[in-house]
Amino acid sequence: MPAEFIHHKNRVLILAFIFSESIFFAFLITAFVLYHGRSPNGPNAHNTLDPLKTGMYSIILWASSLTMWLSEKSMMNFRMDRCKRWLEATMILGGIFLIGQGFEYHGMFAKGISIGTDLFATTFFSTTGFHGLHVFIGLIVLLIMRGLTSAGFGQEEYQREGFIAASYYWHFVDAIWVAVFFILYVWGTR
Amino acid sequence: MTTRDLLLTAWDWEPSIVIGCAALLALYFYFVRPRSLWRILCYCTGVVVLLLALVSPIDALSDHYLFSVHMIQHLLLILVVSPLLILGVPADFAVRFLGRPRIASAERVLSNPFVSWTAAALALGLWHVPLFYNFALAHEGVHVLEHLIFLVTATMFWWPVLTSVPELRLGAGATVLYLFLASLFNSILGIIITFAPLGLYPAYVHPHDVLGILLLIRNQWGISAVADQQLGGLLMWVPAGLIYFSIIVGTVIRWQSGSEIDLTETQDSYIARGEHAA
Amino acid sequence: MSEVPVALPVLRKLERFEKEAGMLSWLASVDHKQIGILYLITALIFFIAGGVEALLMRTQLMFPENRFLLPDAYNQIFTMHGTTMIFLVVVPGLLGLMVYLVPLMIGARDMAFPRLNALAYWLYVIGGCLLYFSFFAHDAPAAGWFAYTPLSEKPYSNLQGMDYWALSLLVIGVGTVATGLNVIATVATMRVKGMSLRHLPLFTWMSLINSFLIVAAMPALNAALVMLLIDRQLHGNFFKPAAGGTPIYWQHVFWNFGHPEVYIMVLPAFGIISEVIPVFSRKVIYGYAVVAGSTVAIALLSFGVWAHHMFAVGMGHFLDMIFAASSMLIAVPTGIKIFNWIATMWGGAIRFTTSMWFAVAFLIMFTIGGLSGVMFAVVPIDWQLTDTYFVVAHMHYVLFGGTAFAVFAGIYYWFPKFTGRMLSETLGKWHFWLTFIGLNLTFMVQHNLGILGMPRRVFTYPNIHSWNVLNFISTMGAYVLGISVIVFLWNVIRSRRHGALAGPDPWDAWTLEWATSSPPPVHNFNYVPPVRSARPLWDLKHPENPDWQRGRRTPHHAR
Amino acid sequence: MHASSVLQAHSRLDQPIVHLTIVVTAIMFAILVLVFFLVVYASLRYRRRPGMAEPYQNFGNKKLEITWTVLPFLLLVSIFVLTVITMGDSDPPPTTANGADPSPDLVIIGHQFWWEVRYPKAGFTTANEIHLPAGQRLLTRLEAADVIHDFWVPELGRKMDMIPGTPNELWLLADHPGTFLGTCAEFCGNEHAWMRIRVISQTPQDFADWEQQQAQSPSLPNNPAAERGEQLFRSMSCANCHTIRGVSSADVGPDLTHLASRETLAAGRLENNPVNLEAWLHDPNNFKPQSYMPNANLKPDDLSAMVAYLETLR
Repeated sequence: MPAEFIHHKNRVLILAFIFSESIFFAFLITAFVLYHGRSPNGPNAHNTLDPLKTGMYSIILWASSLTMWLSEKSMMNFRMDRCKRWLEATMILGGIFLIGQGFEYHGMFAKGISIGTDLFATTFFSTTGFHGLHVFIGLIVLLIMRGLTSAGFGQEEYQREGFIAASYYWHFVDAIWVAVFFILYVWGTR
Repeated sequence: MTTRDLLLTAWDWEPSIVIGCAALLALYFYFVRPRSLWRILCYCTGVVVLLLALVSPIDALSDHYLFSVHMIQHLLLILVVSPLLILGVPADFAVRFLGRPRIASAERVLSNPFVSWTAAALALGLWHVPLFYNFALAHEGVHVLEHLIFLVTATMFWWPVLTSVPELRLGAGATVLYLFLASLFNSILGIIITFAPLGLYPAYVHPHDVLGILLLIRNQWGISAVADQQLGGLLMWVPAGLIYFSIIVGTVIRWQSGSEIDLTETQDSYIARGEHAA
Repeated sequence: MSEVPVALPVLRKLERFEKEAGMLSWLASVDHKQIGILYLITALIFFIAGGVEALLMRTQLMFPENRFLLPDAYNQIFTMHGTTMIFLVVVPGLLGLMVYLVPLMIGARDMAFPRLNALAYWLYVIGGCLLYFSFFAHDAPAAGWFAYTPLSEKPYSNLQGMDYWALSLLVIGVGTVATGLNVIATVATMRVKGMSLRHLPLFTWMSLINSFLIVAAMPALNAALVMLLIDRQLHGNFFKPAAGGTPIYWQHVFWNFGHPEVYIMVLPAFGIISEVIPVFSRKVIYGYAVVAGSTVAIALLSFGVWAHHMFAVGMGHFLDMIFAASSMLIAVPTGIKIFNWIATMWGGAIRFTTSMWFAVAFLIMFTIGGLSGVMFAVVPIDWQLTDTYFVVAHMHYVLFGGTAFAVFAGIYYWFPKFTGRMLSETLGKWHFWLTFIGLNLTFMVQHNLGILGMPRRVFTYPNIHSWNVLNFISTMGAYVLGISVIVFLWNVIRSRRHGALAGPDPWDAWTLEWATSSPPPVHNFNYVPPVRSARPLWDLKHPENPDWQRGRRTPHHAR
Repeated sequence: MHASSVLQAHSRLDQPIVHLTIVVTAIMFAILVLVFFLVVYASLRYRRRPGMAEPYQNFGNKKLEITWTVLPFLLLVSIFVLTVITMGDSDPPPTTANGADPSPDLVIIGHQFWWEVRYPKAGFTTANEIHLPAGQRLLTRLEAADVIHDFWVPELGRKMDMIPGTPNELWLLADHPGTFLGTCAEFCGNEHAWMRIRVISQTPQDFADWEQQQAQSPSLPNNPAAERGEQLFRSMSCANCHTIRGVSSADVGPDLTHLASRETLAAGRLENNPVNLEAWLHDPNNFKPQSYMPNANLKPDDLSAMVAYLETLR
């Protein structure tokens, strides 16, 4: 175990957790891939998903990884004001993504597509729904971080470690979306 | 044609390959001047396997008939030839060769674990995308390029694990992680191919029967097109996985049985420091 | 010696709180020792529940065409028995030992995340209650512990039992992952000075590997459960053939969890055996590196063998062969361990305490289970014997003859550490022999039942003479096992108050948990001895021949 | 009833499995004896005796470790080779001489908790009882109507799951005439225990006769009681679930067209005779509790009329 791991129990925990969560998502995505093409008549990826529109929201989500990174950097340099601003930006971007997903769902519900409609709908709503749930949890974590920074959090090393762990989680949420987006929206609609 | 005829006649002594292999040997003995029998054995076996993979019936079968044999060919290049060649390079030569600053800095970049892992994974992943794979099958030049890329990226990949220079080798924990992730990637790719519907690689579904052995393969060997693709995926998934697996376990055992007392790698717990407890 | 800062007001306060609050302190505890004990006690309670279920089943099967239980009751009981034993007894019991012992063995004050530790325990309690609440909701789950779809889907399991089952396992699964993460973080970052990863006691090493297995395997279960719940509650289509879904996908996902789970249930047991056998043989573990490395081999391979549960599914010969090969392969590292344990006993000075009796019996019982496991890797044999009583016999030799024996060995070994008092050796010997005889009576004959064509999971069976005799013997064995558990409980309850005082190190052992008082103080250690090898206390007791000098005197340690 | 042992083979396809089982069991037993001997010997020989000092601390031996890694490995490799050979011998792929997939001779469909048996080439359906011409292998297609079942006749060969939506195929063969008992081997619900099947292997001549007889429609009821029974069958809910060719058509319960010609009732639950049939109809729950066969609450004279009718279905 390299020496730099010593103080990093938060980081070890969150990395192992991310590993665990990736496997969870892998099985949901596998279900989508396995059942792809088995809903020829009902709604399916071809006739339902809009990779362009969702692609825009995706870029917004991925951009939030950048702002999160900037926020983390600022904290490491003890620039707490910047840290807070970038954190807020991250939350706004994440929020926009969730709203985008909400619109997408709403559009599908309006067309009468819900999770039980067919295999595509089941796998689509499960995968993106669980991802959305993770984004939502991530937002709550960031909100807590934002509250803590206002209370002077971030001066001690172990506090910064906690912040780093939160940012790892956020990057993970974005990274999973890379897989989800390219498999469901790009490969699925090709 | 019977299996026997096939094994005896389907050798394609492509001059460029024979010359290339001979050059590999000549360069080795002229420049490297190995002294350890073990290293010579490794290196020569590596070259022989390389030659066999590229001129023997393996090549004929993989060019025209069987995806699974083509997979064997690639796995030989990636998992056998490259590691053996690296094992054949003695430390003193490596140190001399890397003595030049430019080469040393190139080595630092190429064998950076992130770079080498990514390169190997990309090479393996991209060449199995049907678009590229089928293109390579149809164009001989691209096919040669494919094999060269496999050799180069595999050498990059195995260098930090197997090099004879201890300072350039990854630590035990890093090696385990490095190989575990590689085998994971490998397995996922293999699983996808195994369970994918038939027709990822159409050239193997209806092969051009250039040697007149298609009936032999389909009926006597009993390998249908479906079985061929499954088998190819399985080969990538399991035997390849087992090679990574053996090296991982070997690494762990070797590291665990290291008896030297290395106080630099042990750490203070917070009890000794006493800071968190307060 | 590294000295613990003595004036630690927080710890003092904690200690006072524990004294004053009495029983209440257990409810709010974040101390790994209390949580470990809670795990063990809760697992014991569920063990009794699962045992009663087993006795009900065996009573129903005592005679052919018996009318003691109706089919739905029987099916609920065997489903609850399997689910209880796996998710509420074995895994949490082992987790209890892990969270109690791992911090002590690495010289730490507590787990890396004490509150997460408590959360995980309480999730387990909630999950367990949720599962058992299904009885009161009129309908316990009845689709077997692996709940194959579509039997576990709405039209075929119409009432809420399956929903309780899925929800409770989801809750327990989340808790188990949390503990797995916690153990990883603890071992990675909380080791005392000198305790490098190469010096970990083997129980801790195997707990670490086990935690990686947990972290990687449980999400597969969680994913499967989530998909099942979506199908059942939200009219999803994952496993519905009518909508194009594939019921086999459930099996793939479930066994992706289920087979590593088998090793999750057995690796810590290996760890216990690797502690108990050396101490009572008075010898260092034979081939430490190989025992540790083969654990990694098992962990890695365990993710490549899942479909050997599915040879009867008709996956095609290629896939069958591949999984046969990997399943056979996993026998190699397991066999290596058995040989190393025997080699550890070889040339030793063996003390036959109850703990050692269980450990030695483990070697043989587990070998029986392991070898019948290899038979299931031989595909054609599996085609005949899978889903028969032969499987039931096999897995009970692994889980009862293997894991439970190891846990009993561990409890007789560490009970003095947990409570400060020794378990009675006399009652212990009774307990051991009753368990040993009961186990073999119950399950040995089930091998024969399987060979004679009796399928598993039948609530009754036709009147066939050989089946009648063997089933009767098996039921008698189960009653013997029931009595053995009563003896064990009596031993625990009695010794807790009246057992002989243990002192800090009753077995003259070598790992760090014996370097502190029994039971350990809230802060675990007043002094942590220097750690320079895997047996710090041996080094302390044998300054003339410490382990850490081994490499220096004989350059090639192999002799 | 007798037990159907896994170690008995009455089929050329099962013979290799039996041999393999015996060989592998012998090997495993030998290893068990070795381990047992080593453990017991070590326990007896190396007990601590009073006054003993700490024994010599042996940390391991590389050569021994390699030995007990490589030897089991080689043993397993040979077992693996035997496995692969036996797989091919006992479960040949369903192909014809020219490599094409042939159409099945026999379709077995698992239902909760009975078996539908179709002979597509002869064009009739029966239930819970399979007839085979001895020495001739039939390509059998396995399907499921509701949940996963598993077709297993231990003396004839491998078991194979019956999966809704994913049919499986296997060769069914009995070397000589005889009756072979089987069962559903995958837990399928309440009455899983009583989902039993029997395979009746006959000489080719007997089989041909049986096939011809099964392909015919049953003769019309020939006495007043039976006629009344048929009326009852039509008017009560029986016809909603059961097929009797020419009378009703449904596949919730077993096809009853030639019920009286079968050996058992209710998927192997009872021997087929008028007394048992009456008892079964009187209270199905008494024999297969919680199966889907309802109690029709027949009055005594209706019951005997129904039995009289069903007994004419030969």
